[in-house]
Amino acid sequence: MPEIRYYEAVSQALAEEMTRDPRVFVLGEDVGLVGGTFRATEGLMAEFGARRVRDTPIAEAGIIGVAMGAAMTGLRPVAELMTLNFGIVAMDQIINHVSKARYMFGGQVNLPMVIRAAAGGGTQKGAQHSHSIESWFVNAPGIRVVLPSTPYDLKGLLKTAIRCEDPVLFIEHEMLYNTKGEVPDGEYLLPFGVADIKRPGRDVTIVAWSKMVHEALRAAELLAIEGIEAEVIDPRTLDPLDLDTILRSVLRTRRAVVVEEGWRTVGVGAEIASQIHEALFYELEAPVQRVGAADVPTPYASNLEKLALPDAQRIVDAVLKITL
Amino acid sequence: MPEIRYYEAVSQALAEEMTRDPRVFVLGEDVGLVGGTFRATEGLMAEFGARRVRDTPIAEAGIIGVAMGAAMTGLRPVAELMTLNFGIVAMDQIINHVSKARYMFGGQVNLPMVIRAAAGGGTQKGAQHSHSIESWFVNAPGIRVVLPSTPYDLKGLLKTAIRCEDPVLFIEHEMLYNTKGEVPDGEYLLPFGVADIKRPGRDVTIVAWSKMVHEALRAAELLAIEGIEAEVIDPRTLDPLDLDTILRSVLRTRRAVVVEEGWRTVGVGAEIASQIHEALFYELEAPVQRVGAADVPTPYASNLEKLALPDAQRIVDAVLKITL
Amino acid sequence: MTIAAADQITMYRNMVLIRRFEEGVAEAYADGFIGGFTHLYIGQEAVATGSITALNHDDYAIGTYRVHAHALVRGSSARSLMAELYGRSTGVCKGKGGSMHFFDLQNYFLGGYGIVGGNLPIGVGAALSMQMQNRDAVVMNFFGDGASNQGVFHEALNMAKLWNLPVIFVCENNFYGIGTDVRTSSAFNEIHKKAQGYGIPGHVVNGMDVVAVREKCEELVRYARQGGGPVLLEARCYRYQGHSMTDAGKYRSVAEAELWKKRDPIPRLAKSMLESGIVDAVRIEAIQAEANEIVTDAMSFAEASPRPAPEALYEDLYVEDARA
Amino acid sequence: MTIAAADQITMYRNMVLIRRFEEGVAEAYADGFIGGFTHLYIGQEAVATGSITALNHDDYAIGTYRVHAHALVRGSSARSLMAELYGRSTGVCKGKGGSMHFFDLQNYFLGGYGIVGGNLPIGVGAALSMQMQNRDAVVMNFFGDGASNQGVFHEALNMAKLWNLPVIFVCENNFYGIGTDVRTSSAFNEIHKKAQGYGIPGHVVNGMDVVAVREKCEELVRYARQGGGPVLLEARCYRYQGHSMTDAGKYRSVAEAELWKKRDPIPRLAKSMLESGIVDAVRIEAIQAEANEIVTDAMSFAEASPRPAPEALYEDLYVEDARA
Ligand SMILES: Cc1ncc(C[n+]2csc(CCOP(=O)(O)OP(=O)(O)O)c2C)c(N)n1
Ligand SMILES: Cc1ncc(C[n+]2csc(CCOP(=O)(O)OP(=O)(O)O)c2C)c(N)n1
Ligand SMILES: [Mg+2]
Ligand SMILES: [Mg+2]
Repeated sequence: MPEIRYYEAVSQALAEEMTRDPRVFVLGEDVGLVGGTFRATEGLMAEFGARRVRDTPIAEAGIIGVAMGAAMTGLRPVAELMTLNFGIVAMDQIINHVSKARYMFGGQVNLPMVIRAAAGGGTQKGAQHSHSIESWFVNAPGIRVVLPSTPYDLKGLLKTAIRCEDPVLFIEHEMLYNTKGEVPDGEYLLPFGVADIKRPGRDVTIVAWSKMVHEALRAAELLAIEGIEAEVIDPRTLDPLDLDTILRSVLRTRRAVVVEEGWRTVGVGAEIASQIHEALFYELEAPVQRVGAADVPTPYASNLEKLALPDAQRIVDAVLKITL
Repeated sequence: MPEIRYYEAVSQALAEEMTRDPRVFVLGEDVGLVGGTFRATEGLMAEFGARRVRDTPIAEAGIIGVAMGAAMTGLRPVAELMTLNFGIVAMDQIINHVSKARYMFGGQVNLPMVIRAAAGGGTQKGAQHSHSIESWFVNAPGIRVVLPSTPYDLKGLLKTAIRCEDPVLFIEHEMLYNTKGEVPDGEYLLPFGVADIKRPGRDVTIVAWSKMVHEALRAAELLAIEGIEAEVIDPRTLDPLDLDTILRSVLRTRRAVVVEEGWRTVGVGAEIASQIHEALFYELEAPVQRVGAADVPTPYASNLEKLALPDAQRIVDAVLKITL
Repeated sequence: MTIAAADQITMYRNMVLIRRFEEGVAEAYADGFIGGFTHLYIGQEAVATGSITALNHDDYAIGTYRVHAHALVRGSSARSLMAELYGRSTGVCKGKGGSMHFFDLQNYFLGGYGIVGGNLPIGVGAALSMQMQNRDAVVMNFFGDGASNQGVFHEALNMAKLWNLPVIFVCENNFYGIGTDVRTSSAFNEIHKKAQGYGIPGHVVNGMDVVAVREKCEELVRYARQGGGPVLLEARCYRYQGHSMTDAGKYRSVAEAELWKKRDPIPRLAKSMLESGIVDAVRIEAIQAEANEIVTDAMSFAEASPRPAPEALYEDLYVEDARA
Repeated sequence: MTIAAADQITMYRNMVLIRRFEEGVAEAYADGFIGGFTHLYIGQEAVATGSITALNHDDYAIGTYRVHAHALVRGSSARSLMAELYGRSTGVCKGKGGSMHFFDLQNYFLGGYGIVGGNLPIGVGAALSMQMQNRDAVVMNFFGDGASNQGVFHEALNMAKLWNLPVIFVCENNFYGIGTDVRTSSAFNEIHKKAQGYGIPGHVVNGMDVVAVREKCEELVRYARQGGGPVLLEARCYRYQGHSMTDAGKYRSVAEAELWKKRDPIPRLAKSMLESGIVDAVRIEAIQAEANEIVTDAMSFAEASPRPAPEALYEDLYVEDARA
């Protein structure tokens, strides 16, 4: 299988879906002429023209509202927020409009739209540009939340998102754009709500998504040296969440650690840990551990940022707490 | 002690603090001439004038930004969002500006500002007007989160909020504005980070805040009939959270239920339940139960809304699950 | 007078029906059949009537939380709307939306939205959709004087003009945003002139004269449909009732209200039609009787209709097959 | 020529220092001493210099993420700024802010903000604060051409005019928002005219001519200080570098860039000062040498400075005694 980069998986998925379905179009800041701040829409304007690859003003609330109006009237927009940090400006349009419309209108209308956004920290972008806030969108019902960790997952999930009749928030990690991975030549789709076991193991279950999957895999290698075999589960979509796969794994390992890059307090990890405790309280050998970012705005200084964000070592420590 | 209403506790606290400190001022939509949609600022404009009780355009992001600029330069604004539903429009100013400024500027500046907002459902206000989204603000560090359940707590906590050197999100429940409670004549302050045991009990610990405190108390009465004595703890502030009081109680009761009006998935309940599991896993008789809203936008129809939002009966059921 | 006799009669029918409908709503609200926030349109009938009747059936209209009239003129049945207000399964949104969230795709009504200004970019998106699909439909995008101060107003107008979209922005200037006078909320309070800042032609019309509104809107709809791009119309009008059922409207003087009531659009049109011999007194009475019957029937239909089934709570959130 | 010789020399010093500072930053970034998003100001020196030197020491300035120059002209030491960029504890924000978040209260610089448009309402709030405290200070509020399409721009200008606040809005129109040409982003792309929509006087100046900028700003500052209310100045300029260190700027033609570089503000001022005999060639060289020394010293100071201590991670978030 050919190896491609994470950002290339985005443009491949977009190009394939735009070719297949004339209703699909892309809009956002610098998605056209520039080809995307992270090169994710490179070449699309040349191939599909400025109408279907539309550069917009810097007006995120407007961008999301426009996408919603288009989705309600026959098109299938893919709106790019450049980064999720800027999606906070559009929070009202996403949560109070896009996520609620179908339900509050009694199911009369579908909103087949995708909101793509880069997220995450780790490269000293500072307090305002390092958010991992998937927890807010998982909290609010009405929008699917997808966080691919590899080029393969990204392409298959993005194509599914574009064909999905419901709104999807598709969160890409800024530090993964240049990572490479094998992707089959032919077309393929990956389902929502199906977790992927990125590494099998019998001693402890590590649940992680997006960039943290790679930290978890690194941690698993370190643990293997200690003779601890960790199973790494990547839910890939947090809404819907494949709880079954997680619970089946924990039922075997009887120990679990949930890892996220976002703030630990009221993170998605708290939800998954609670679900595990509720379902398997009497089977667990120890309480589920949570690893997440320090509860402070992300500091700029490289040494402080490293302390703020979770990494393989922090995951190892959490695992050792419940395995020794 | 005289009885006053919850909304009167707001105006009393504001009037006292505005009299005490000329730097305190109020701004927001219809806070002046109208005296507040929920009567919470009634009489203030007459007493303090239109400069210190300022009616604003309908522009929440602008209102919060203006308050922040004033707070950084010598004033102590109390900005009213009318309801927290509209605060979502100002999410970027609250989370990316107000909550981050002090930290990212290296502690050079304090932001002594209060953001008051009504929240909650229960009166058929429909999908866009019934939010309980304190979880987002507890997730994001940098802003205190206060949710008073009684006129007494409200007055004492609001005065503390106004004197606090850090930004405070002060969430009032729409259905509590007309509830009455005893409030001492003289001045008093209530500290942040100190939970209040609203009802002592030995068999199970119920953690609830805002309107849910009253549902929990009702549930406790129903349970008492069954011979189950529930302890009802109201943290009153979710940031800072008084975990000690909660853990001390659970250490005695060995059973806990966390109740919130917001969506159950990734709610604050998930955080508190996780903290209890992590601290007292081996002392617990059963997994901590979570009661929250159904994971759907709040429906308008009264019978559906009743099904969507938690109530005393749902709390009783949760308690019985772990006590029988 | 360029409006055909038949059209004038239709408009009269609509205005009388709106007035009766809203009176019925007030009654039902007082009797406890209707809950939540309910915003009446009495006094503004000429605006929705004169503007929406200038549209083709497959043109779109989108509005705010004050849209009972707009849905009626679009063609939604009084039964389906009243049942919605009663929170019944026979409602236009199955009882899930309520007063603020009417929506009727069959009649090309893209809904009512409760967040001030929130509908504006959505309407622009629908117009973009018409342009991209080469459909010659236009979008009528309603908002209030207060909404013109929200950020999304700015973003929506800019995008509409940038992309030369077929949108008619209709500002229903009733001079108040709840209790806030337009002079208190807009630095530039001649709202039609705000359009200049975007290079969009702005017009103003007497919103108490349905024929004038209709004539102006036919002109503007033609202009937008022929590719002229967006236009903005400020219709000056007055709401006789409080902002919502719970607002006494004390902030407005009796004299001011009386002055406007003298300009009531309904008798005004009746008078001119009688004078020009388009109708006789008998016909006028017949139309009023007809409206009475429609509303009485709608109210008994609503009262007799079943409430949504409990299962409805979780229906309509996502399109089923979205789960993989 | 109304600008005193001494002031011209000061401005020349500032511009040369800014240019050298930014060149030093580019070097240090290439050498890996600086990370994150770093936006250079080369080419735009005349704007920050001509405008900020027209302020009194206790007037406020507030800006965007492109504010190295603004902080320097306000009086922050090159050492404290370079150390901030190096992420050291001796930085102006203790290394926690980084390039986008300079802040220096002692020099009345209210900070750099990374969310486009985010600073605008905050600056308006500072101006409201000056007015309410009867201080005669003004606020200079910087933003870019792209930012003028954000919703908060609209909200901020409206409030500034409504309340007649002493704000000078300075738009640094460099004709691009990242790769998006102002014609692609603004329907109405003569930005100074956007002020008309709020009844605010709009001015335009050649942003490559520091003397012209200074003269215009002295006039506007006087106007605002004397109670004239808000004003907007569009300064037309050009950034020579890419949008940030990671942007090659391919979207702009070489010819365009060359044209602008011919208008470079630094040689332009040198020439006019030499002609008018304000300085001689020796002095010019001395100033450049001085700037070199300052920047070289700042870089070695920064490199020699310690990184923040690990404890700093949790410091500066809240004022301690806030926890009651
Ligand atoms: C973003 C937002 N802020 C505040 C409110 C509360 N609110 C509801 S209607 C309204 C007044 C709107 O006035 P206007 O736009 O003139 O419309 P009108 O009610 O006069 O028809 C306000 C402030 C809201 N619904 N949304
Ligand atoms: C709300 C928001 N959207 C998008 C971005 C990403 N972004 C950073 S700078 C920029 C361009 C801003 O252009 P302009 O206002 O002209 O300022 P300039 O960079 O030219 O100085 C964009 C889109 C952001 N930081 N904030
Ligand atoms: Mg109005
Ligand atoms: Mg620019």
